[in-house]
Amino acid sequence: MCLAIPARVEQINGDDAIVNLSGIRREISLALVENVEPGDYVIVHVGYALEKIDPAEAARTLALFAELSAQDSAGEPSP
Amino acid sequence: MCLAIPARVEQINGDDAIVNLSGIRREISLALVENVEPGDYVIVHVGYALEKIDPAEAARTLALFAELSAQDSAGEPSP
Amino acid sequence: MKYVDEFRDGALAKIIAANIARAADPRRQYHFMEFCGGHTHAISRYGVTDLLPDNVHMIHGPGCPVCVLPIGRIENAIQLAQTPDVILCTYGDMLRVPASHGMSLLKTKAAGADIRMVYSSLDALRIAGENPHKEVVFLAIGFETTTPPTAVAILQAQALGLANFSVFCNHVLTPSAISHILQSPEIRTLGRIRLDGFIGPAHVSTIIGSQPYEYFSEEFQKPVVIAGFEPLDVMQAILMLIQQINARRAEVENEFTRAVSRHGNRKAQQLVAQVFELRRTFEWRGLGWVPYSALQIKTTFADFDAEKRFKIAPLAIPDNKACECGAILRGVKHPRDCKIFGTACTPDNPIGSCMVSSEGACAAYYRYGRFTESRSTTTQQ
Amino acid sequence: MKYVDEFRDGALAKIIAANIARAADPRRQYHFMEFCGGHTHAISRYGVTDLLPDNVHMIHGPGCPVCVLPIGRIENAIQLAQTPDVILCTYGDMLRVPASHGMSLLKTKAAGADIRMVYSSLDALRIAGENPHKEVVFLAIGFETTTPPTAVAILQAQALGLANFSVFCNHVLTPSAISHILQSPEIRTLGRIRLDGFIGPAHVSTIIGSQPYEYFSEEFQKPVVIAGFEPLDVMQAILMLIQQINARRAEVENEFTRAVSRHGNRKAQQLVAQVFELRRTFEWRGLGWVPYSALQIKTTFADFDAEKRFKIAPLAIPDNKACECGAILRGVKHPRDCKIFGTACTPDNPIGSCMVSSEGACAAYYRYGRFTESRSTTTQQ
Amino acid sequence: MTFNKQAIRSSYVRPIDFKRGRVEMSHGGGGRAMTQLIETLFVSAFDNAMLSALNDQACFSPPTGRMVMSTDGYVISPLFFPGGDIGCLAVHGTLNDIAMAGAKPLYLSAGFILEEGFPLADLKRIVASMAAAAQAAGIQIVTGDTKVVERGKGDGIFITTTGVGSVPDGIEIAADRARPGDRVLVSGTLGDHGITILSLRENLGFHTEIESDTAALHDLVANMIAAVPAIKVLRDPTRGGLATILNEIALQSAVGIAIDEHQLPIREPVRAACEFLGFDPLYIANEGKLVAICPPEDADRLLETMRAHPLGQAAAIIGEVIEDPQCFVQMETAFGGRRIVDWLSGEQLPRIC
Amino acid sequence: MTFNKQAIRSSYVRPIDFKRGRVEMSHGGGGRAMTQLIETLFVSAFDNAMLSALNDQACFSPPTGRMVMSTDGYVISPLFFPGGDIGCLAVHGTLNDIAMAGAKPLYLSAGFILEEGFPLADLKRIVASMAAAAQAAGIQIVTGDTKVVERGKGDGIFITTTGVGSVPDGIEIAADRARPGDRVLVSGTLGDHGITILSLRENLGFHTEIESDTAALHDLVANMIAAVPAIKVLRDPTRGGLATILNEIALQSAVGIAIDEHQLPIREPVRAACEFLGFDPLYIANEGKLVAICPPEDADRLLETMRAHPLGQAAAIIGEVIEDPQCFVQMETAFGGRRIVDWLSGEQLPRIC
Ligand code: SF4
Ligand code: SF4
Ligand SMILES: [Mg+2]
Ligand SMILES: [Mg+2]
Ligand SMILES: [Mg+2]
Ligand SMILES: [Mg+2]
Ligand SMILES: [Mg+2]
Ligand SMILES: [Mg+2]
Ligand SMILES: [Mg+2]
Ligand SMILES: [Mg+2]
Ligand SMILES: [Mg+2]
Ligand SMILES: [Mg+2]
Repeated sequence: MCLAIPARVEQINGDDAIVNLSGIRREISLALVENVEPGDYVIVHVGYALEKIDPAEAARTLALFAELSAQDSAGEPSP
Repeated sequence: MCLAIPARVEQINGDDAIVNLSGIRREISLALVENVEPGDYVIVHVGYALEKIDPAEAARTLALFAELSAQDSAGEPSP
Repeated sequence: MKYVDEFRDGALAKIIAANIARAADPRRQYHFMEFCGGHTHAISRYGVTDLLPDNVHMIHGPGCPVCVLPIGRIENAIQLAQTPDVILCTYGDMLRVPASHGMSLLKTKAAGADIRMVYSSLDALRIAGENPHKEVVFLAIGFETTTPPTAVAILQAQALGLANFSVFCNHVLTPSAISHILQSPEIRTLGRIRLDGFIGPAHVSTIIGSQPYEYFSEEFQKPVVIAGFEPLDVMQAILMLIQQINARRAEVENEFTRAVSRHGNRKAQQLVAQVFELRRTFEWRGLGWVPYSALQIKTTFADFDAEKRFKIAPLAIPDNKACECGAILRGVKHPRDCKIFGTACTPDNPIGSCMVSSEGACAAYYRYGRFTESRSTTTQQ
Repeated sequence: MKYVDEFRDGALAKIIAANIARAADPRRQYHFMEFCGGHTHAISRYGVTDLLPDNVHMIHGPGCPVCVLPIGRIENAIQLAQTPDVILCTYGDMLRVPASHGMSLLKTKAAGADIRMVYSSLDALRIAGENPHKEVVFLAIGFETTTPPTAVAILQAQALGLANFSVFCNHVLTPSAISHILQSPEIRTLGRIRLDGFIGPAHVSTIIGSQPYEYFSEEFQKPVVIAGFEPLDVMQAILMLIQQINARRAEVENEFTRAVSRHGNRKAQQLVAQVFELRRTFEWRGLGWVPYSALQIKTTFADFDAEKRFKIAPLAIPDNKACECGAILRGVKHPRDCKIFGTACTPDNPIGSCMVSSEGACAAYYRYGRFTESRSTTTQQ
Repeated sequence: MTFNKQAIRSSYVRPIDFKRGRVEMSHGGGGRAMTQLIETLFVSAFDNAMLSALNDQACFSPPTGRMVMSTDGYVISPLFFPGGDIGCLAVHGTLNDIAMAGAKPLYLSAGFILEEGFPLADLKRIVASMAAAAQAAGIQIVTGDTKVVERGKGDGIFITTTGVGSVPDGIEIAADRARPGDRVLVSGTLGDHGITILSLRENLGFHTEIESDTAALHDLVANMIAAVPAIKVLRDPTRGGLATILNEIALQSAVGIAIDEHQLPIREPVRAACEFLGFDPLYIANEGKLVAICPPEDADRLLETMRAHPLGQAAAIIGEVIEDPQCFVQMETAFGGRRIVDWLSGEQLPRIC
Repeated sequence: MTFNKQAIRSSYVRPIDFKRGRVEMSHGGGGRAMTQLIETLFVSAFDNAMLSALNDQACFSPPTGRMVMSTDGYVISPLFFPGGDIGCLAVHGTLNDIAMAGAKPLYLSAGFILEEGFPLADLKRIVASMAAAAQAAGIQIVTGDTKVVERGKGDGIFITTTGVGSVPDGIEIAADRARPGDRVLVSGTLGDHGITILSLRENLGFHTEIESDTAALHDLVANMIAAVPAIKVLRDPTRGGLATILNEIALQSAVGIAIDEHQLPIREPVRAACEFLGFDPLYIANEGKLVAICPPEDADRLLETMRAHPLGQAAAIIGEVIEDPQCFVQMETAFGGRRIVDWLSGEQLPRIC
């Protein structure tokens, strides 16, 4: 549900912006977000930016994926 | 100019009539003519009867066509 | 087809042809103008000239309401058709008539305008009823024959309270055109053109009767024979004209008695008088401005007058310079005198009005004349 | 595709899968509902279940705004589209949704209605501008994600003074639906359905934030993990849910920190609050009437409210009797329990809403479940 | 492995509603809906092994003799008319163009362009009519294609058929083979199809009992060729009517053609409808008639053969080929005159003058 | 007799205005305007003796081997797009269907359905593109047809082409010949054509540098057959994309097919456009790609041959045929899971959820 995809903002003109997703460009509206600048990644849904992507958080999450969990099964901490 | 063709009136309903021309039927208006009755022939132009055909005059004209003229050339009556 | 096929009988044609051959004085030339395209058509379609002696010459007149509509009025119609929310309705004849820059209503339609071909003025009314949100304009053309149906449509629109229907009126009058031709200096004063008599309209005359022609025969001393549109009618009329000329008579005679009376169709005349009035002057393609030669919608029916409703401005657009239609329509020139006949101007891409309708002088000559001439050439070689 | 491809990495998937396998207690069963179709889609498209232990069960929730729109509202939209001079604009998703008698907006379009698919609410505005003589109605659907764009469109229409634009509003609220499911007797009282935790919406949460879920975790003692829609996000969320359950925690955790904050997008929230207000109750296909679960246009924007403008009357149309969507959406039944699954009801000819969207439970099972089962059958033989 | 294609299909596909259903975009989208339409409608109606193979092309052994190929698009309105419909027309028309080379028609392809919203019941009826026409003619529709265009971008249904056939060696029929002295024949009454269609155009508002003459002429042609292998030209006077194809032949053979109006078989109502509209029956379309040109000595035998066939009962010798550097078609009128029968300029439009 | 056809034509016909002119009803009416259009546009562009003969059919010698015949209608919008136009597409598409039987394409027919008002300049451009495509492919367009429909009853131009070709004896290629163990190959990147077209739909409003891949594949096919005569199946993944034709093959051969997402050649922008729209690149149309199935032992040689051809540079072995009574197409995802690649339901519509 709520198909949306992160894309990089290339140009901004008031509430209108051009985003680029791997060579695909489209015009979107920035009416729902604040403080967006060229180079930012925004999540695009039905032609609107919903929110900016936080690069630091993205990196943190990815790092988390790569961690082999220390936790054992059955809710008990491993010895 | 003024393409028109004689057709036989089959049915009359007020100013509307159906005419038949050798098996082709079409609705026409009698708004321009008076005293038309089924069986009469009318001259049809752009969906209107323009005038009734006078059968006696038609016969007279045809008879005239068939007469070998007695008149000579040069405007002088033949001797 | 009763009252049709009898009048196309080849056996009778031979008798009339014999009568004509006998009547025609070999020492003189006979020049007759058939005013109406209907007669032109019959002559071409049945090959009537093949049955006439060489000294009987037929001149095609301006009797095609499509051919005489000036470019300005067609341009008006094209602009009307391009107006948003307008549906322009007209008879099939009008669609191919060339305006300027190679345009026509057909090309305007191809380019996107809503132009509908109708068979009857009542079809235009029906379209107006079916399209209440559109303005339906009926582009009305035609001589006295086609005018009464337009009058009926306007009266019906009034009765129905159809607020979206109007008529762009271009109805013209036959007698004025004939007068105009007879009054042209080439004929009247200079005598450069021989015009010995007229074949008078068939269906126009069912409405106006034979009486209106009496003025010509008296004033200009030219015989007029009103004739039906079947080929035997035309031949008989030619015979009657020859006989009048031989007898030095100049009368109105009526060959088409089966449908034409002296006074015409009074009911139709009344309907026309109710809705229309004379224009002081009107432009005819080829003839120029002809006084009292056309009708306009009376002010009491102004609501249905597209000229008022859409404030149609008169446009004066000259014909193509090369086109000789004007002279041809008056019988002064021949299609072969036109430099672009058969090259730039053909029935597929007509430049002038005489090439549009198959009754037009140039179209008729393109179809039949080329053939006749090629035949005589072949024979001579 | 940055921020996309990294979250689909197969090598990382193996690590998380290993973590899950290690974390999942083989002595118990885990039942998680992914509320959102977006998660359902990711699970199907990337084959995520292949990477999960057998005792981790995913239940597809009602998180597809298309699937939950009741037949009555679709019927309203169909009738609107059939109104003369109305152009109905909507997102592609809506077109195939079945109403009664096998109808849908797509079939209504095929039968002649002017229905336009738009990609954005602004496209509907543009169409209204281009068609001043038509009434343009935007059939608005969607959760909190899609509502702010509708609000922007209404505000712009007001600013532009667009008199021919209105919105048929069907925006619904995610938290109410989750509450409703959790409060259903099968889950709350009878305990017939195991539901151990929720994967919370990704993009909805960018707007509303993570805070609104805190009520559930507290009130119903179920863990919630908000997760992105990429497959690694889903797997990580599953891991986090297992860890919470193992630790007997019931908290709201946020896996999608790169886009979701606790408070969400305040600007978007303000725009929504400016234009919309809560409905007292709204029908969800499958769930029935759910209190305070949808939005309506405020009376200050009544001019743009199609329900008022076209006096749209509520229609109560029951689902097809055989259809088990209601129970399936609440996790009570399985698509294979429906008698007409795969025979009368297929993705090509859906009867119930769960078969329409590729995220619907029945469509997903039709596509992927049949395959999985046939695989296990084949393997067993 | 107990495999059953039919079972897979039927268990997962709901039958198409051919009563009330309409064409949707998905019927041309390349997915299951399209496959279902093709299988349940086209394949089952046209019923032959090549089509059932569901390949994107048909494969067959080449015939003996030379091959001919012809294509025509069918865009008629209305779709159903007395005497036929667009379906049988699309079979007859292309088949006739094949037959006009003196060929035996073998295979047809059919490409459909459907408008979204077109009633499936009409489609089914049209397809059934095509199938019946193909079967009656003894040919197979071996490959096809379906496209769906959005509502407003089509006109219900357009069909383009292409046919291949084979001409026996020794038969040389082409429009450039007419020579002065050759005789010109037609196989029957002129203008029936065109007038039938015109009578159904609401804005012309006339009624007639005439029916379209749509028919497959290859059997008649086979008889004609058997009787007179020296036939030089065959052509079906479709769009543009007799006048147009005589002009085409005259130009291609660099000859003139002289016909006699007395000999032209034209039904009374066709003449009458033309009088109403200001049309000329020589330019009106036919869909089950042919024009043949043969050496003078064969003309009577050819006429006899044609008259003996149900589709040639009203056949007539209508004229002869003459020398004419201008390539005119001329006609001796029934009235006794002579006129040129020229190319049509533009389409025929109903006239008031 | 000093006779000159050309003189007759040119002296009486004004040239067609291919700059500003538009299609009129008369261009399909059967009269002089139609003949002029055919002669000055089609005959001169397609330039071959069969077409110039102006018969209603083309006549040629039958080839050796078996014959194939295929037809397709082209209804694309927009008509002109990066990488091609409806004209070259109409040649390539039908030619490819011929080539997919392993056949050498020989002749094409072309049926045009034109909408009144269509710019003649566009028509000329399209016809030139067809002519160029035909010439590049070494085939002839030997017969054709032109119909004109009223404005509002068409969509500018529809083209239906039908092709015939011949298959050398010994080559047996058909969609029912796939067997478990066979390898599945594609000739290049997927979805380029479909995404190019979608990017031009104003209401989707995205932009890309991608171009349509429209191309004639028969030369590639000839090389492939020369290298691996044992090729079993060839098909071009047009409407419905790779997914659809794999499902068709699976059903017709009564097998399953397993592909590997890692191996699928898909350009980044195609993937990105699909993400925006909620589409799946497996269902997007191609116009210059083919799928081949061959015995496992021939796969590497076939791949090498394909990669050596300009139209096969990005060729890949993407999977294999497996046993499956359910005829599923399944895919090992790049992520590590496995999913079914089902038939398309309806057309793909852009989604918000
Ligand atoms: S040939 Fe054409 S341009 Fe010349 S006079 Fe006649 S109508 Fe006018
Ligand atoms: S299979 Fe269809 S009818 Fe049955 S529950 Fe699912 S959507 Fe409803
Ligand atoms: Mg043909
Ligand atoms: Mg044909
Ligand atoms: Mg033909
Ligand atoms: Mg096809
Ligand atoms: Mg239409
Ligand atoms: Mg094909
Ligand atoms: Mg194809
Ligand atoms: Mg043709
Ligand atoms: Mg159109
Ligand atoms: Mg193919």
